[in-house]
Amino acid sequence: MAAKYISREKLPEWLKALAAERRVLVPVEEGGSVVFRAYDPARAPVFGSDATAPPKGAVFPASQELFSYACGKEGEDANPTLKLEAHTEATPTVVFGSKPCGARGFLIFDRVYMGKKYPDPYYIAAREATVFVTMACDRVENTCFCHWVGSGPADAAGSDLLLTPVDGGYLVEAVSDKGAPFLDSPVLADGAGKTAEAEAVKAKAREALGEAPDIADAPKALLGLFDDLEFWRDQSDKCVSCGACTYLCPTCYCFSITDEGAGLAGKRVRSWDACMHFQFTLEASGHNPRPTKAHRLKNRVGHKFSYYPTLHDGLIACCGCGRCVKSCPVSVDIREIVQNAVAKAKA
Amino acid sequence: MSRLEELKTRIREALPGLECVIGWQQGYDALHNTPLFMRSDADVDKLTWGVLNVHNPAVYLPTMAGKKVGVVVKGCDSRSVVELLQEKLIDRDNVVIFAAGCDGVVDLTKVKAKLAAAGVSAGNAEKVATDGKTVSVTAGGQTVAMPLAEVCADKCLRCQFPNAVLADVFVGDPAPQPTPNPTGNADLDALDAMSVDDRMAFWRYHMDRCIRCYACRNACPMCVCRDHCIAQSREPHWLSQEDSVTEKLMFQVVHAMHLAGRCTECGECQRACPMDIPVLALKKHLNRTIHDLFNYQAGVDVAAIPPLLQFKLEEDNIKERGW
Amino acid sequence: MRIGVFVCHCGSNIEGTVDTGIVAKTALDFPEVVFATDTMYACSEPGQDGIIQAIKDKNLTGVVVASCTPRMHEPTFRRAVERAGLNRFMFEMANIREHVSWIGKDREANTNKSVDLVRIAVEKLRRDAPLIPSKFSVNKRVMIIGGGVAGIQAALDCADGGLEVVLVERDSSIGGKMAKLDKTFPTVDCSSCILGPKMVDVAQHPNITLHAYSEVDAISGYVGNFQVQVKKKATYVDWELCTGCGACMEKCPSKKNPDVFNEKIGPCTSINIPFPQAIPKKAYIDATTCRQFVKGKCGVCAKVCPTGAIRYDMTDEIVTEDVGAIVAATGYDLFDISKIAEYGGGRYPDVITGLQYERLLSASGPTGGHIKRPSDGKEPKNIVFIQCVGSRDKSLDRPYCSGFCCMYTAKQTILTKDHIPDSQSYVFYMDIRAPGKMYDEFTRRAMEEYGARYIRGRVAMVYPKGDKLMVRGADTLAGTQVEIEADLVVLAAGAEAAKGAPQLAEKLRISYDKYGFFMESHPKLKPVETNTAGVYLAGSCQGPKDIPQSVGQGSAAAAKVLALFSKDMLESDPQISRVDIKRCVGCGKCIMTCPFKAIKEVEFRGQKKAEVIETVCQGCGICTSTCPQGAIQLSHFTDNQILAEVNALCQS
Amino acid sequence: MPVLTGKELRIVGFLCNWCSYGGADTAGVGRFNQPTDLRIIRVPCSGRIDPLFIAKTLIGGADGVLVSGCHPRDCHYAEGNFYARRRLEVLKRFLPILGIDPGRFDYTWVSASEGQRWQKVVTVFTEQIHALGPAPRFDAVAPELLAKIAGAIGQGGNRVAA
Repeated sequence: MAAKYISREKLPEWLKALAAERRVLVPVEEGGSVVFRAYDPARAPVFGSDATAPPKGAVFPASQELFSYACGKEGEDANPTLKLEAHTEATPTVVFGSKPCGARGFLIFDRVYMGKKYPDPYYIAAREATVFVTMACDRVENTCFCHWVGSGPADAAGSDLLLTPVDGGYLVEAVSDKGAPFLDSPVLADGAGKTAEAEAVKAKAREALGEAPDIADAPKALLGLFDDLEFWRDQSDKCVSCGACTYLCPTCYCFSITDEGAGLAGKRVRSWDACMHFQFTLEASGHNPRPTKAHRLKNRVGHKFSYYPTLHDGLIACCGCGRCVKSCPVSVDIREIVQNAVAKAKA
Repeated sequence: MSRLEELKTRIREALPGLECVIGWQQGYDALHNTPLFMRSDADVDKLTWGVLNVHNPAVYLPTMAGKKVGVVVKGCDSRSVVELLQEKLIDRDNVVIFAAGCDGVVDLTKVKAKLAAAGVSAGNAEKVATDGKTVSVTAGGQTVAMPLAEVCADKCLRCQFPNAVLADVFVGDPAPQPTPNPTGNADLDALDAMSVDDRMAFWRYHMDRCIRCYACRNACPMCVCRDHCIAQSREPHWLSQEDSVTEKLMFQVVHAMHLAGRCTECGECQRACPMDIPVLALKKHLNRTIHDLFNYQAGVDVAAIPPLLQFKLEEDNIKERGW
Repeated sequence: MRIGVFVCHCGSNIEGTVDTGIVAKTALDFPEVVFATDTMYACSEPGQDGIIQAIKDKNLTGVVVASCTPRMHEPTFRRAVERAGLNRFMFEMANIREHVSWIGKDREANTNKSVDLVRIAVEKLRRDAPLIPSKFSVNKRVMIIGGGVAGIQAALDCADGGLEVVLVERDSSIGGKMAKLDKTFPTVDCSSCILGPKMVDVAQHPNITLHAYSEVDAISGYVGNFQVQVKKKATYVDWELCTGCGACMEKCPSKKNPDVFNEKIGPCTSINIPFPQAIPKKAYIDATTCRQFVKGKCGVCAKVCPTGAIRYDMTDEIVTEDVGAIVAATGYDLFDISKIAEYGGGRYPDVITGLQYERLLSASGPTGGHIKRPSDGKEPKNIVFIQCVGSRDKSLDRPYCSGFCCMYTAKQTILTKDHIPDSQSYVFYMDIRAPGKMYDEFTRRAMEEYGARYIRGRVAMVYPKGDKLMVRGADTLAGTQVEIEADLVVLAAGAEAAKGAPQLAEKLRISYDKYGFFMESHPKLKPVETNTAGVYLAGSCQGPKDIPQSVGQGSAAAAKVLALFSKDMLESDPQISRVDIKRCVGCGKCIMTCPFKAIKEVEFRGQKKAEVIETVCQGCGICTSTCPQGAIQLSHFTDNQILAEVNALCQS
Repeated sequence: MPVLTGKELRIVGFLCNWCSYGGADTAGVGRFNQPTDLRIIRVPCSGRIDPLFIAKTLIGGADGVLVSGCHPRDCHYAEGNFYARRRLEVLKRFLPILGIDPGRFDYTWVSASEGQRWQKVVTVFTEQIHALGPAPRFDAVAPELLAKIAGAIGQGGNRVAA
């Protein structure tokens, strides 16, 4: 399909048109952070650098009411009637202006929640209702490592439309069937003349990342270090066990479920969970199979670079966005840990 | 010998008797230092001392209880150590405190803003140079020089203790006492100037983006409940896991109230926040209250009792309202 | 859970302004409520039977009664649900009478509010757990602290009841203030004649161990099992050998020391037996005046003592006494009259306290029972008594009435007339407080038969004029100023808490008021109990009292101890704090703030943890609000219960 | 039907069992008329009242919170109200920085015999809350106010513009 072009000046018009029909989430600045919020013409989106928080919540909200319940009571009847109402409906949404890594994260989700074995209706509904209009990176940061995990600054995997910054505006390409109809928008101009420039931008960004180290042995290396607690102690010494890395990770999909009741009514809530928290594996007995942060960090790195890829055709459960590195209060660097593991296995 | 070299020497001497010594080293790029756990002489070589040592290493001490460890501290960090000792959360015999005079550390948020204003992305930092007065950051081939006073942490602007209040090994000359700079309190001043309703809107605005990662809590050296925090328990069940502003704000109230009279204003809660939420203002406000009411400041006296764990029969500054 | 709700009409007390039928019907909509009804009088026998029947018929596992205040009938209903086979803690009350029906007439608002109160009671009950008291044994020994008349009475009653008694007295002899009195009102019988036999009984009773010249140093433990460290102060005389012969006192060269027993109006020797009837009648040396100690040489008493009892090298000794109950009977001290400069107390030797006057009246006193004024030994003719010196005076922070001064002043005017028939007594008073049996008649007799002149008004000042004292004051009844030329001025100094009372209270873990008097558990219904189980009060340590009241309290406290000890095992109140050992981080903040020392640090698998001492915990919950991670929870008032109540009120 | 719409506001009381709850009883026994808004939660001691209960209640939607305990030195547990006094005072001074009017929370001391004082306290406090009106809620801040605050905070300025 032919590529289109939109100038920076026209962008608000397109966003307004999109927002007229569905929820449009764009990155905006909020108190020094960049977060995805519903498009408001009065608030200029921030497309330059990657958002502080990825658009994970668009499909997988930080907390989500799975269903609500209400007990009816009839006099002295000890067995009240129970009314359940599930909330699987999803809001049609366009996530506009995420970096490719943010959208790519959902590929890792999809294999878990859209598999045959345990399809997750909530996720599926939201995923299907969401279109990702991503923006290829024209520059990279010290924390970027998408090229380590088989991705890149213009990775279209997981996206529906891909925008590439070019002089004066963006080249707009449809990169999925879901994205194609959006090219019909009258706001978009023909982009044929801009494709070469766009390719150059992509190439330049890719080049800026440099060479990725060879981490092909990571799955085996990490598994081999499973019982090497001293190694994990050294890697995790500085970790403070917060959930910043997991909650900001576009690929972390773990959740917890709690019931919140008040009187005769209540709801079941699914909320993000973080494997870095002590409570993640805390059992009712008080026993915890991952009692220390070393155990937990081992799991996080191991899961992303070993256990998950082993189960899922080698797909690394990491999109290389670098948020876990950048937002970590103590700069724990997952790249360093993976490399240390590979090196240790070699030695 | 520079402070750093002397520190390294003294740490190397002490290391054989210690599980480890906690300090700082350069992190993933020139702008980011990261905590360092020194267990060997090679580790000690990595130690840094300077404006990028933003973290408070005292946070690790309670988790290492029972082991004899060393910790390198700035003046502010030492107050956390004092507070931990005071609350018997660590054992004096099990901690060796290494310190040197501190000339201040940067607030990376301010540095990033300066860089952004110069059209430079902090994400491309290549080199950082300091001369005590100026911080020069080179990123993307460009060098931006910024006065330390303009990019240092707020706490440094109001620093009372540039030299550790408690140290076993203090190297070099003590740092001079900086002149307090009122802009170090700009956050609280701004809140003070708001109406009550505006403050509610302020917190509603900021807490909305909280991701409940609890970095504020886990980076706090005084948050010793850690794994047993009431924010994540059902018994007791103070908070639900819902992503609502009230739950998120309530946690900040929990954190602040649990710190009342214990907080040394090290600022780690706010520094750690990946979403840049100005949560320190709440603790600053409480500290001011604690000071007004009880003429007390945390983290300066190992023998003191936190004011909310004691009382006076007649309180000097609490007046009951009339009806 | 299967909850039953019973909404009481209380006749028309509640039903008058609350639609109890609607409250009951609405309660049926609350979670886990399977039965709800309104009832005429829930507390009556049929009412209680109705609850018991419903528990059985409906298989209820928890009960809410909405009626009066739980401070009234909670125990009643708890017993009722217990009779029906439930744990008595599976019960909650909603106070819809005192807090609803009696304070407003808006039936709609009251009904609505009652529903809310039932709602929170249900939410709390849903989170209640059965609590089971544990049993522990009782050490049937009792310690009485203070050997005044109240303590003596308590000691004798306990001892007669078969208990082992340990009596601790700060001074070298028991007897307290009463031993210093000449006569007692309103019967005017000799104080030492009626007290003496009781003191002798104490000395001779096989069940009583007396530690005189001793003080309580530290107290640990709990009801049934206290450990008390008693400091036996050095007397420098071996009391095993001392026979009380008094030879040492005769020869002691240091004779001019103020005699504390005589309220410092007479001298005494450094080695001293305070008064002839002292129990134990043993000598002790005041090391602050004794030449052997002050100058390092003397040794006269050691030379003259026929039994060789003098021990200059004696030191304080700590003995530990294990007891099951403690009675505090530490009495009172007198207001320092020198604090009122205008009366001249402390400046003019002939301005004295009423107790000093008692010593002047007493045959065993420094003047041998002849009234001689301190300055020149002359017999006074005009004697002015000033009432309420350090009592009923807000400006001195002594707003309370000392109670017994009106009466002893009346007695002293009568005795004065008896001693010096041509004397004239004047009494400046505010009001006459004479509410006891035969008391008012007694004061009238002082005025009418003995001619004491009572002047209602305050004295402005006392000043010397020659060898007289001019007393200038107001006669508010006559509306005039009066000035009286007095030979002696007797101040009715008010009663104050005994010195060291607050410190002792802290050791006993009992409360005391701002004046230092110990707090009883309830001012009307628990006058001799304290809020620390196993600690009782007798006499003026609780507040100023006269002799009959003190004796009555001594007996009352003894009765309480005997009742406590009538069981071999005690049950602890299970409504106490409990530690979730998994959550506890061992920071010890609960230990710091517990007012009862009821939490101790223990080692558990190498980690520090808090542990509640069940029998000591009083259930205040300070620990629960202190523990940041909620690891210590007060049963029946857990965080989750209070949060559930809050949520029920906020979310509904 | 929690509070009567238009008539009552949501006022929650935390009272110690021994003094203030008894004082409220005494007020009832004396038939001292009081506004009906207040709902009392009984706790053993004012020292049991974690200030966080009050914060939770106010953030949770109550319009006012009243705490009452024994007068200083009269605590049934000797020291509970002394701790409470410090903690409650700290909380009271903390509330305004959160955006909660400090007038929505008060604490006081009422003994079991002070029925009249209790009546006065409840009446004055209820009037005070009615004067303040229904409490604004964090989860319902007016969009205009939010926009005003967002504007005042401005852009963080630490990102490189596109």
